[in-house]
Amino acid sequence: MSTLNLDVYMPVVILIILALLVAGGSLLLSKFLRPSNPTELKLTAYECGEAPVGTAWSNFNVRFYVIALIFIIFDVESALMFPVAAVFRKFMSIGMGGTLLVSILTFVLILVAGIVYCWKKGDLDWVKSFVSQELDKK
Amino acid sequence: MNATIISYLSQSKEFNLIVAWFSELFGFDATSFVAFNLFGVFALLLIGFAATVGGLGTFAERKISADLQMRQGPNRVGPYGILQFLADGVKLITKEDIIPAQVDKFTFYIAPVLCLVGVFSALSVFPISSGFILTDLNVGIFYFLGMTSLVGVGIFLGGYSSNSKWSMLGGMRGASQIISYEIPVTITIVMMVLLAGGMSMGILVSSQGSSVLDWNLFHNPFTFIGFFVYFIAALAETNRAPFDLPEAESELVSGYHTEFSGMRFGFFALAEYIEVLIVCGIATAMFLGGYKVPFDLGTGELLNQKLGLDLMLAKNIGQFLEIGSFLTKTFALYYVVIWIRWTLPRLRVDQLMTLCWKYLTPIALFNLIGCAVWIYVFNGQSIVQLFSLLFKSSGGGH
Amino acid sequence: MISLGSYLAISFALFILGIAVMIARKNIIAILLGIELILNSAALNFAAYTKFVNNNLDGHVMSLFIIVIAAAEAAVGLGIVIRFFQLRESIHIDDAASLQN
Amino acid sequence: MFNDFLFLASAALTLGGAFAVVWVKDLMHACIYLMASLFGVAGLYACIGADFLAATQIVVYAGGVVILMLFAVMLTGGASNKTNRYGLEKIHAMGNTKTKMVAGISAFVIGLVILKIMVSVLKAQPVSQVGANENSVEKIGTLLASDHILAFEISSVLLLGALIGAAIISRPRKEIHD
Repeated sequence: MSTLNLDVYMPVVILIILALLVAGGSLLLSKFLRPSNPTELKLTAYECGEAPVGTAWSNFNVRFYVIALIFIIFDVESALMFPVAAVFRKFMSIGMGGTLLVSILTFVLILVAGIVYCWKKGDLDWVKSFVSQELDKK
Repeated sequence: MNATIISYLSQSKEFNLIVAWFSELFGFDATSFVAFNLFGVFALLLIGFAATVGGLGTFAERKISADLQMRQGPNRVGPYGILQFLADGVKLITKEDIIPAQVDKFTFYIAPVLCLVGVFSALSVFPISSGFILTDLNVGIFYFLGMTSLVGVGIFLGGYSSNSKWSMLGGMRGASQIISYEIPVTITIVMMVLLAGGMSMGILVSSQGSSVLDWNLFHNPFTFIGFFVYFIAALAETNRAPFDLPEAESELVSGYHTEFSGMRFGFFALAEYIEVLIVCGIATAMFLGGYKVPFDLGTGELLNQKLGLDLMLAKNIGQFLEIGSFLTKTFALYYVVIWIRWTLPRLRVDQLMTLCWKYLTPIALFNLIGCAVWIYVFNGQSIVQLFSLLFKSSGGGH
Repeated sequence: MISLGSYLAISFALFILGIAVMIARKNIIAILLGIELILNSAALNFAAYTKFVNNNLDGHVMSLFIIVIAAAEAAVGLGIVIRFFQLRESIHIDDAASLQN
Repeated sequence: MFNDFLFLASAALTLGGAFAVVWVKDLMHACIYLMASLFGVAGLYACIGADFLAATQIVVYAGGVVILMLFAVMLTGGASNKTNRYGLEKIHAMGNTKTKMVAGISAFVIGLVILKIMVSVLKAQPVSQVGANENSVEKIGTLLASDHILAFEISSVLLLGALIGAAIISRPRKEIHD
């Protein structure tokens, strides 16, 4: 594999290593400079003076998950769209732009249908989902 | 070979001399070794530059907000208080690093570092000039998207790890806001890739001309809308006001970094300010002509022919002109970001989500479809070229 | 160093570790983590064979579709997990023993 | 030189992260180690010139799937997963002796298989040179737009089904609260 030149990935590796070095280095430097006298009160969670009750790791509303769900679907869609979009000009130069345009439009519109569905069902609006739950309860 | 800063430097004979010297010193081809060291040097330069800009960003933010609010702003440390950010850095380093008892240590340690890693590694495709881009990957803009999405993970973990109600709420808000606003950004970038016909920064920049009317911003109406979609969404992705819900000090004390103190908080802040710089730079590269300078001075041919300068010298001068042009546009956008922050009130959470899901995302999808149709119908010509053709034909008429 | 054998070995090890996660964990989300590892090992195989055996890039496209399917599977699977948790207040695999609640 | 370094680092990250996913007890940490492992896989893709696959791996997994996993962990009680009715801490990381035995036997068998394949394959000469320097994005795009166009469209249908199905499943309903 000597013919494979991976030097273009050097800056990525270097920058990641440098980020770790900067983080570790500055923390180490501040270790020598900063005071450290922790007290009982310092080590409690800040809740505006109240004593914290229980842990914060409780259940969250499922709306967050629906948002993340739509996000990942569109993320994957973009991962499929990028190479096709990159060759659109090339296909036009060889006279196949029409078919590629139709396929891209089909691909996008199918996913627009999913967004429209979630919109109609009220998954996209942040407050109304409460109301819809209440309506479901009745 | 992807264009890197090494492939630019290797045009000069000094580089080849250095390579030859090291080669005979080691006894094997030392190109990779020299490239590694040079990459390290320039990466250090870039990080230093970005960190300085981030520090000066805090100072500029205070000064500009002071101007907007008819205050003085910091004016004690150094001339016009310009050394304020150094004082802030010293303060952050010498501050006590409190790690509360209830935190999840592992995630508490790595959360700020994840933000730093994501932002710094995204710098490696930062197109400052045609020569001074660390590495111009084939998948440059896509790689940028992936690396900046690490910041969302870092913010979520920062909120989770500190096991405090404020932090947890801020972390969940921050993560959901970042991933929501990443969708318009991604779709707009797909549109620009469709327009430019490539994913590397070099192609994205070189797809537009040097004069203002040849920028992608004015290529067609969809790109004009797309610029604002991208700018708003990217602004929200960096958790800046008016989108700073995760650290809304009136609702959540300080959001996801409530429990972080000292340098760990400094990492979050530094990552945020550098990310603003990167976002402005990418917007410049995609829409505002990037590092293009008039008359293609960047290539250096013109200076070489007209003034008879040495080609390498002319190229270097062109590089500096390109850097100046790029940084000017970027800092103009940076000023706009700060200006927006101190002008607009903060959104509510439901307004935030409504803006993303019911306005920006449909507009971005519409832009994508419209831009594809435009490129197909008008064969990739910009609106300016179409008008010029129209006038030419009419002029030929009579 | 970078050879087909090493890639296949890494892919095998990844696959086995994914199986081990699925066996050892009693948490449904953790089992989904194991499934992700297994799918990654399969995609890695496709890419490695594209590099070392044949000349076209079909393997890359297959890996791309594997990544797509993995993402969709994670979305639906985690949705099921969350629904299950809403019903049973637990994400322990042994609670998912009955077909209807 | 640098190629070997990149390959070894990526392989170590991949396998170490995967092993940590097996080993650690906290689910949140397991998700983070999974992210590390997936980054290693991206590095392995980069080592064989599949730069677009590497970028896709980073975008889809580090940006998408891991966030989704973390959200799901939070939505199902967060760290209280460690202390729910069964409690993860009651389960040793590698399960009980039965699972240990299964894992050991399967590891042994697979080790033999790996050995066999290494011996047979290591001397096989590579045919193709899909370099990191040539543009694999255009090739993949051409393939997606010409040969695999049907799979390309059907994958969008798959994503639509996943979106609607998961949204229906995870939508809050009234019988939750009783």
